[in-house]
Amino acid sequence: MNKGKPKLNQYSIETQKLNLFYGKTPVLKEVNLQIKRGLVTSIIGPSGSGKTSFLTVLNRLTDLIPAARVDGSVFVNGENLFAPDVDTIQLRRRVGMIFQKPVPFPFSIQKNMVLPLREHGMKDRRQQAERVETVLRDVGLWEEVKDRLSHSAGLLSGGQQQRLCIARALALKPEILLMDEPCSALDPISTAAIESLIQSLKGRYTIVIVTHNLAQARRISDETAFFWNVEGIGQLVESAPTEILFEAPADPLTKAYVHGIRG
Amino acid sequence: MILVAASSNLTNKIKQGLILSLSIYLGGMSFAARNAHADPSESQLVLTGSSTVAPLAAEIAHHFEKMHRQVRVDVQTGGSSRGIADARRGLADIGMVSRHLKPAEEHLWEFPIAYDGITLIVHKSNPVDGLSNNEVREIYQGRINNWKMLGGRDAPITVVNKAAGHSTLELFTDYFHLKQQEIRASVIIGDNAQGIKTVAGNPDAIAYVSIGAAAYDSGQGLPIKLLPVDQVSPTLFNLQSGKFPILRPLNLVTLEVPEGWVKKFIQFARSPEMKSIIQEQYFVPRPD
Amino acid sequence: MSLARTERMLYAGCRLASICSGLIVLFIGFFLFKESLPLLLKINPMRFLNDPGWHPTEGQFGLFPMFAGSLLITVGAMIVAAPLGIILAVFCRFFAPRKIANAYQALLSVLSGIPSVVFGLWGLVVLAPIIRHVQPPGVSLLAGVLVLAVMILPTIALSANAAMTSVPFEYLQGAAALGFSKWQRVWGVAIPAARPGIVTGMILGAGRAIGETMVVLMVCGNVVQVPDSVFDPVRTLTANIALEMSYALSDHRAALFVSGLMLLFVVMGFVAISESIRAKVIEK
Amino acid sequence: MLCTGVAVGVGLFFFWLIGDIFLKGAPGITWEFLWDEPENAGRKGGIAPVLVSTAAILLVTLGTAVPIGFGTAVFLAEFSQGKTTLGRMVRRALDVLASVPSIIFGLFGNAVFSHWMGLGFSILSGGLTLACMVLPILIRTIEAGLRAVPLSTRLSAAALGLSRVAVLRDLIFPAAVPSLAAGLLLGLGRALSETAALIFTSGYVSRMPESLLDSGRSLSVHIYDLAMNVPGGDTHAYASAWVLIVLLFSINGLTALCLDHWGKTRMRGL
Repeated sequence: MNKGKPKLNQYSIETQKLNLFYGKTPVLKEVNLQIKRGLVTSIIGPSGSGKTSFLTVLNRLTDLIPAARVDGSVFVNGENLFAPDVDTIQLRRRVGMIFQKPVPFPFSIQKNMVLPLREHGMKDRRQQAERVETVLRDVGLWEEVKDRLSHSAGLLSGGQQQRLCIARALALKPEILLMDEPCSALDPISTAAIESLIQSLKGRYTIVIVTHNLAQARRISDETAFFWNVEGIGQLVESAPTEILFEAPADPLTKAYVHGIRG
Repeated sequence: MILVAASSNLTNKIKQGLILSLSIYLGGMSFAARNAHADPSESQLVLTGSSTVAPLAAEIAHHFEKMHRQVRVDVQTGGSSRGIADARRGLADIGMVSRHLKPAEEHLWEFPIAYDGITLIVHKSNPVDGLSNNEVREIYQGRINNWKMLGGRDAPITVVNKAAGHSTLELFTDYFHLKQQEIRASVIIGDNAQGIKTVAGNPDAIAYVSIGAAAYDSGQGLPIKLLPVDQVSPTLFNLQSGKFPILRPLNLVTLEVPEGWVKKFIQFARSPEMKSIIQEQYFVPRPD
Repeated sequence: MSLARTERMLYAGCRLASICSGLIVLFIGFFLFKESLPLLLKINPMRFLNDPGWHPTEGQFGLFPMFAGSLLITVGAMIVAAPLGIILAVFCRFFAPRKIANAYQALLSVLSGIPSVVFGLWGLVVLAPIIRHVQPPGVSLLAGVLVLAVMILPTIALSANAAMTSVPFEYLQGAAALGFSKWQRVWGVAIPAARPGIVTGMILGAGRAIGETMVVLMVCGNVVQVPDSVFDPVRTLTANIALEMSYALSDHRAALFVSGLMLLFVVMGFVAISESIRAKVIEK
Repeated sequence: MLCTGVAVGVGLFFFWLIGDIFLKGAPGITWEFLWDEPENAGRKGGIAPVLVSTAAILLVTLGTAVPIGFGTAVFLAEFSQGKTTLGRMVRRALDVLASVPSIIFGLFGNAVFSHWMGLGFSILSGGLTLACMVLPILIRTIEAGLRAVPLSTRLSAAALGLSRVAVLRDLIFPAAVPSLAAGLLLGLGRALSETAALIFTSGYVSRMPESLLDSGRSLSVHIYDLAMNVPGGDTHAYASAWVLIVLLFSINGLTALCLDHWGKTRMRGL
């Protein structure tokens, strides 16, 4: 992985003819998508159009699903994701992921934050504490939790838990952050907090966010990709800068969807 | 047969592997470490076999251990056949056998330590005081099945028989000319003690057991009664004089010529000092 | 890279452990067979059923009376325990106030934890003398059936209760809406709906009964015979092994392993039946 | 009415049974009984060597079964997820093993450990035999505990780039500790109640064992021997049964506590 700095191009992630199967069932077909560095890209589309599956390919969480099989190619920062010498652990450090439901580990806030750091080789306690404080400030959680870092993370509210999960991922200094409907389990106030957090992260990270909420996609993203379910198989219909996709989509299907006619 | 040979070859290999890994595992166990003296067989004697000999052997072992603190003697019952088998296979250092060796067993070394008789026992409250040999036969064949037929109470007879493999059973059937197949029993027992316990707990039961065991327990106050056989009472005197009809030796057997502790133990068991202990157990010491 | 090695070692260790635990059952089968083989090769296997008696030292290997004993005891225990178990479950589920039902279930689970040797002790010291007053010798098929029934009753009652608890409430509500009385709701709706669970519990109990050794060894008298009445003593396959194993030699020993194999087959049969029931339920 | 009648009848019967053992056993329980060696075939004296042998047998049992059982449970729950052929076969084999009667384990132990390996009638033979017997229940309980860690936790741990070893060590094992304890206690209870498998593997010498290769009489075998083979042994048989049952009840209570605690921590975690 460290054989010289890879050449940075405009795209953070690039997929070519990406197909995904669960056993024999195809889930994604021929997805060609380019995701630009430092921008927020949202992925929209109806249920079953393979949005979440697409995200899990990008950090190879598909490896954990025994029957999943990928073909086609995916490049992250120009490197082939499925090359034989890829260290998935390093990969996942660089490509963070946030899930629909916040998943704090069943121990203290402190340990939630520190465990991944320690695993990635940061053993020094002072360094750890610094990093934890920085990212907790980034997600706006520091003031709320600084006095109770040793409390169980399970006691936080849903919104706080989700921000903790984001902080946990940010602590590893990822380059890319994948978010799978991060607000769908949250109340409007928490949602607003997360949205402004995403806005503040823009530029520093490449963010890919799956959302059901078209208004949200419009509010926060620079680029939008639209997936559709064709006979049970997810396909990319089109991708474009958000404004264009919503105002002047190329595909009639997109137009119908964003105007709420179908789906 | 080829299959069998091949499998035994394979099993030997598995066996070696298992034993190896097991011994490594054992090495790690602190409990075993406690016992890390050079050669355990030097200081442990295992006696298995006849349930008749076992109490006596245990008592002798007790005294033997007092004299030789470094030796531990374990006594386990299981019948004379097991005594023979374990001695043969080396599972026991000494087998206990309460009968003469059979022709097929004569490669073993036999050391009688005492003599014992077999008699019939009934509950103390049973009015019947004696049975002819024929009556015993018919009771065990199921032809006499009520004590009334023998002048006792009107109650069905609970016939207690020994499980196959016990020499007491063989001697009993030989003496009364019974075939094992024709015995109609109500309860099958293993040890002598179990027979005594069954009779003590059941006023209508009859069993045949070692005189030593029965007399000992009767002396302890258990409600059992020893019946004469062929009108000869099971007294020590009758046993010693050889008058009592069902007599047998109590043997210690070994596979090899006894050496070391085994030899010392057998000599000790046969020494004159053990006579009183043998008599305490209601067995008959060897004539001098 | 060292992390990957740790993972590989962990994987290899766990794999090895599971191969070990998987092999045990094969080992058991193999060894039972291996120890039986000398005798199986020597005599016609049908003789285990046809020989007139069990005199292994005299070359007679009739296991049939023991086989019958095992089956009779199991069937008898089921006849006593199954209705009682179902009734107890119905009581706990439908008739008892909640607190009493909970206490009763606690009592049942306490009983299911009592070791069989203690049941045997009780049967030998308390029950057998009572039976002897009715009809000697006391240690008998009946004693075995009763003690075993007590022993498996908690298993049956608890699993029947669990099965009835999982009957959807809507069924009972629906039946009530149709004007069914409580009895009709219980016997007509709840029990049929819970039948697979009840039957599985019964098979579990039967498996436990046929495999039980200590109780039958202690209270059944151990006479090798097909009994004429419930007051006759019997010997089961399990008791036969326990009684004679410690001193059995050569052919005799092999014959005991044959009876072990026989027992294993019977129990496997039970497992297969309960599996097929479970499979059917899942299919539905 | 029928139901209530039967329930009351059966309940009374059960109380009679339990009461019989407790009332007849309790008077025999003294410090001397627990401290002394048995005398006169167990009619007099105590059960100290029996307790020591029992403990030693259980130690061997758990010492053997826990590593193998834990490894198997981890394999089944974490590495195979029941989807590999090996995983399926092992699970199947364990289901069968769980239904094998204990006397068969006795035969097996006698043939393999006592004779084939030449361990004779010893605590080691008995303990290893029981280890085979308690494996299924141990594995099932531990596996259930491991599986109770939700997929979402595993996925998000993986997404943070935690290695499998780290996930197991930091997330899954801690969460499975109560179930491990519960499995251990269940296995302990099963092993403690077992008699038939021990009679001809660990034998019944009632003396203080000095090594694992000595024969040792377990508490349950002691009860059996006193009840069956010792005229006048009933009093001490009852007292020993009392001890055994009290031990088992304590173990069951602890198991319930473990599972209860487990339930609570799970809930708190989410």
